[in-house]
Amino acid sequence: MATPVAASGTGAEHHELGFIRTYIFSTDHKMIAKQFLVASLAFLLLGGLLAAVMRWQLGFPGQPIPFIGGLFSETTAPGGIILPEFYNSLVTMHGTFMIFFAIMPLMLGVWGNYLIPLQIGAPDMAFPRLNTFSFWISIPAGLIMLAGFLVVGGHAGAGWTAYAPLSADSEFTGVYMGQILWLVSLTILGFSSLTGAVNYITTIINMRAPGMTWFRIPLPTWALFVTSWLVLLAIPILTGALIMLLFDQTIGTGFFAPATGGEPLLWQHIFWYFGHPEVYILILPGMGLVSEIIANRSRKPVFGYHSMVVAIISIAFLGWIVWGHHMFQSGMNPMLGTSFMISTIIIAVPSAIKVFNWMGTVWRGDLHFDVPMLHALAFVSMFIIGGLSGIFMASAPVDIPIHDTYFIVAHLHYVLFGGSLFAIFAGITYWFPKMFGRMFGAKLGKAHFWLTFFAYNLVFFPMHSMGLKGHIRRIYDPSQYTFLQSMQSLNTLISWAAFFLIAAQLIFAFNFFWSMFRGEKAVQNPWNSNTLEWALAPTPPPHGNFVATPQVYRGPYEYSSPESTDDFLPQHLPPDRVQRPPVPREPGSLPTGD
Amino acid sequence: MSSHTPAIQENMMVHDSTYEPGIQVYHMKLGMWVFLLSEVMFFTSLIGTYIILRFAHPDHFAAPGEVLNVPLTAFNTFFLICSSVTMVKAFAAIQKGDQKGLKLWLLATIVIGACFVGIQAIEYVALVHEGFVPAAAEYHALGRTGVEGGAVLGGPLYGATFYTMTGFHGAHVSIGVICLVFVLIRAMRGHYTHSDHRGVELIGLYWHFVDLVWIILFTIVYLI
Amino acid sequence: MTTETQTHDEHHDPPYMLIFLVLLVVTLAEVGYAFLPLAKFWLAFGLCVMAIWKAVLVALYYMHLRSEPRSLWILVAVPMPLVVILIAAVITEF
Amino acid sequence: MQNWSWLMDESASTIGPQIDRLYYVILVITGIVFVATELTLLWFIFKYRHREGRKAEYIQGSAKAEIVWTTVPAIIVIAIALASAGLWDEIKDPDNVPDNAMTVILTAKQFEWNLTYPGPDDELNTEDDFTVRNRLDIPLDRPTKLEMYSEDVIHSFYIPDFRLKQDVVPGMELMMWFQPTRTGEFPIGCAELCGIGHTRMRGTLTVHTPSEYQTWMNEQLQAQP
Ligand code: HEA
Ligand code: HEA
Ligand code: CUA
Ligand SMILES: [Cu+2]
Repeated sequence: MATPVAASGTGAEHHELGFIRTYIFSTDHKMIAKQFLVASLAFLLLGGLLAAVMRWQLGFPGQPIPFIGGLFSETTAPGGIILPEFYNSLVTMHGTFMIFFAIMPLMLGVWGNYLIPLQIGAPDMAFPRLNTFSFWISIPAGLIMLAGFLVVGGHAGAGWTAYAPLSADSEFTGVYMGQILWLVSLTILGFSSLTGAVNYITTIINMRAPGMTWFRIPLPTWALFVTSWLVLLAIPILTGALIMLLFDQTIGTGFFAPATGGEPLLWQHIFWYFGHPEVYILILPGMGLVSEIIANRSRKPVFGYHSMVVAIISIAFLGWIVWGHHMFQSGMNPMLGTSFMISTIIIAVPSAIKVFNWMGTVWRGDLHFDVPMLHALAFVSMFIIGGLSGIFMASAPVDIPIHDTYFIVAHLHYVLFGGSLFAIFAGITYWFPKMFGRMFGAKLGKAHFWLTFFAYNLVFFPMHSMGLKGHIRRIYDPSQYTFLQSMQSLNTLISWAAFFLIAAQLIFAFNFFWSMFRGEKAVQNPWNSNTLEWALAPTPPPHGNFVATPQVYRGPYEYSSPESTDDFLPQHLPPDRVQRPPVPREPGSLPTGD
Repeated sequence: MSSHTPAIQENMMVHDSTYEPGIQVYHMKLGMWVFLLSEVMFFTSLIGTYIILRFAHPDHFAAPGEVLNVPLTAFNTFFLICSSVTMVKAFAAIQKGDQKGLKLWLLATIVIGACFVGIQAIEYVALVHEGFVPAAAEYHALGRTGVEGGAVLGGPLYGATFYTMTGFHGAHVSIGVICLVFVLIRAMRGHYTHSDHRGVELIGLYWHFVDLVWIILFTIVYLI
Repeated sequence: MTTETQTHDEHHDPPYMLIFLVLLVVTLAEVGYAFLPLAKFWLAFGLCVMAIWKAVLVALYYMHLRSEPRSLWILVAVPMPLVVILIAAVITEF
Repeated sequence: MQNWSWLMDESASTIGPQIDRLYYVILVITGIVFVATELTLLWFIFKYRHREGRKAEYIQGSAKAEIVWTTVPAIIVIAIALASAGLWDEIKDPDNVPDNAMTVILTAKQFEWNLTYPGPDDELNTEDDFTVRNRLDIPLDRPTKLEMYSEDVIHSFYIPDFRLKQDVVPGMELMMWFQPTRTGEFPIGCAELCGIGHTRMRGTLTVHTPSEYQTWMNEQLQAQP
């Protein structure tokens, strides 16, 4: 390394570590990634179960929850019949757990930690101990959030967006402790994300192996780099807002309380100034993973690698100037609304580049439909739906009737489940062999994919239509509205599909653990990949990742290159060791290395 | 590996371009800068709130000097600026390998920094005594209903924003003082040398950043 | 400040004491300026200019940004537009 | 679900058809994009699936293609944005409120809508004002303008059949106006989560013929304490 480097932390430590240092307070980025994986999958499951309870109420309003109904307390669901305040907590906590405790750590905590050092050829993160801190601080945050279910007054029930003044004064909801725990938990969780982001950015900037130029970085790492910037700059905004809201709740500062001059819209502005970058935090790493998987499983270079990078950066930048599209009907200045509308709609352009480049990658490829590839292709097709529904809402006049209806719920699940979660499934099944040394069971994997894909569309596609017809979101009992009663059978159908969907996830859970212990042993590079983590690092990679510092010679997506007889050309393979095809090509027509 | 490589060069096409360095600073320093950028955003949310609320409700805020004690705080600002220069002197000292200078200047920084926090505490106590409180509820409990009435000018938003902003700044200073104490202890153990003094540089960056925030805060909170 | 621009020798300290003096003088100037009988706008404008000047001096000299590589400058510049965007957009609301 | 349709029911306000038209324009555009991209994707998936002896072509990209699929969507979305901006201004511009509009004051609170009518003299803040709860009754021949206030938290006044919705924010005075196009009863909902009773914060909008409206008003005046 040309730069002076801290002696502690960057060099690989090769001595034996005890159980605690290996599995609990490990500083190895790969172990931390696995810890994040297990913790956030647990929260994902919890979020799914909360959705199940919610769907019960929506599909069968007022009927007692079967089987487990008796387990609920008097203040939540006496006799299994859900109370409205409990329903509000369910919606809030479903959104909160899914966004902050499941998808965000799955994207950043898991893939940021696991992939970045391996893909850039570094032995570990720049700050391994900070990394340990990043994981372990998220655990108390999670516990505090869970504790909210037990306190008097119930858990926070103001939605994951916690609009003030509803969230700012217990007088309006009867929830005091729950809301405070919600605020404290997210404040603490912010430190986890923040330290992670500092680590990822420093690592990517300063610790790339020789030859790993910016435009030879694999796209997952590029996406994680840009995402880390979003985290770095968006999370503190949220932290500031949370703290002010906490002061409003506890000592009555009144920032957002109109009674004393505060401004409710200010909360919305600050929240969404964080919130919209946040939704891109939730999808950009997924786009990176999907690019990698599609290129590999099509045995073709990523179509337009450079424009993919440019698109990631422009989505991230545009993401900062569109937050007002969540506030078109909020009473915001309509002129401001117009400018937000225009910037929002323009985001479709870099998104279009991404979508078409994925299709370009598949075009004339040699497609292998392994489990990760299925999920990746599902990601592309579902993101198109979710993105296109975004265009309706981005048009402020059309947003008037559909704002705060199930149309929004449909949109957000298409981008978050169809987008982020499918990308995560793709990532888990793709890197599983690297992480655990065993293949992810393909049969069950495919079964899980197809069941999920169909059930998921059955659950969320009809919601577009319900929203158009005025089905308001966050309502506890749609059957109380006469005009929604005609939709009740559709609601019931959706609920059945949702139960089925959640049950299908058990296949995944089973397969996950079964493959971990019983799966077929993986070879070093089962996907014939070019990137360093597969082509060079052993499976599973040891502490310190690489035996020696890798030297990188070319871009990550040299699949089916005419330069080589193999259909892949690892990044670290010196040019003189490439198996060249017998027929020399005329000079000048040689494709360049990136 | 050469000891000095030119800054980032885009040699994407060459197959064996050897090494593209990152930013030519060590990890901790880069990490500290990156972290400070997030601090910028944190203070943006607090200061931004203040600016916006003040713009929306000018009647809640008083003219400079009417409520806040400008001379006292100007003096305190002087203190903080002094602590910045002592900090930078400490760094300059160790760059030259001057251990004694390092320790003395660090000690001076700690003392001045602690004084800043102390004076801020005195200021808070005095202000609260005058009825300038952070919470609207207490504000009303003091029997002041409107914007004009009572001993203190301004409305509840004034106190709320004031204490939140300056309070978080003060917390940052306090954390800085604690870290400086650790750096001083390490300095006394001879941990830093003229060639490796990263700890001093890092705490210096943080300290100057906190100073920088104060420069902004002092102007927009006390003077505008 | 301009006298400094030419020094390339890394072993020379930046003019720490000079900056210190400037900071003090500008602070005093600010306190004086704040009580001048000027229009509110000009008061705010002048004070902001002075504050930003001081902040920039601290960043450049005390935080040594001046002698850091260009890429670090770019990095540090990233959040600045975002700060302006947030405040400028929201302020039009009220 | 006999008369189920996937699309919106027919609108009942003057603004409704315009919003619907824009909606359908976007639906057609996105529909075409959707069908084209998904079908192409499926076709590629089928055509380029792995078979013995197949080798992927080594294609890095194509600047020409990328320029095309950047500019074409850019033009389309900017057209959508401009069309939307025009309609948005028309809806939101306070100058567009017709002069003969009847002003009604809406005060939202957990969990009810209170509507204060100007009464026979058509002036608010006079003796003959009257207030009703959770129902808005308006004549067919006249536009109505709502002045909207909230007493506690944010609510959102939503009339699906009119394609209208406006958050009601405490501490702010907001406005919304509409002109019905047919008589009938239409549901009103609260679209912003406002607490335990969010679900039951409902109301009914009744559009009367002018004479019926007079009758209704007289009834209300008599019922007032
Ligand atoms: C991963 C998360 C994610 C992503 C990626 C997006 C992407 C987008 N979102 Fe979404 N959004 C959410 C998560 C996300 N959103 C969530 C969680 C909410 C609800 C929050 C709440 O209230 O609880 C929300 C709400 C939301 C709203 C507020 C609605 C309301 O409350 O009234 C709006 C309004 O404009 C919007 C717009 C968009 C747009 C324009 C995009 C664009 O980025 C999409 C761009 C993509 C495409 C357009 C498809 C691909 C392009 C092509 C195939 C090219 C051709 C296309 C054309 C020619 C049109 N979103
Ligand atoms: C990524 C985010 C995410 C995900 C995956 C989901 C998944 C689901 N959501 Fe969620 N939802 C949100 C984010 C998400 N949701 C948000 C942000 C809101 C808005 C909240 C608000 O209004 O404040 C919302 C609101 C929301 C509503 C609207 C409620 C209302 O407005 O009243 C509904 C209603 O049907 C719903 C249903 C569902 C269902 C049935 C699922 C199902 O898909 C669930 C399926 C189950 C799983 C995904 C679990 C899978 C578990 C595993 C795979 C783990 C395996 C375990 C191991 C290996 C250990 N959601
Ligand atoms: Cu009022 Cu919801
Ligand atoms: Cu958004």
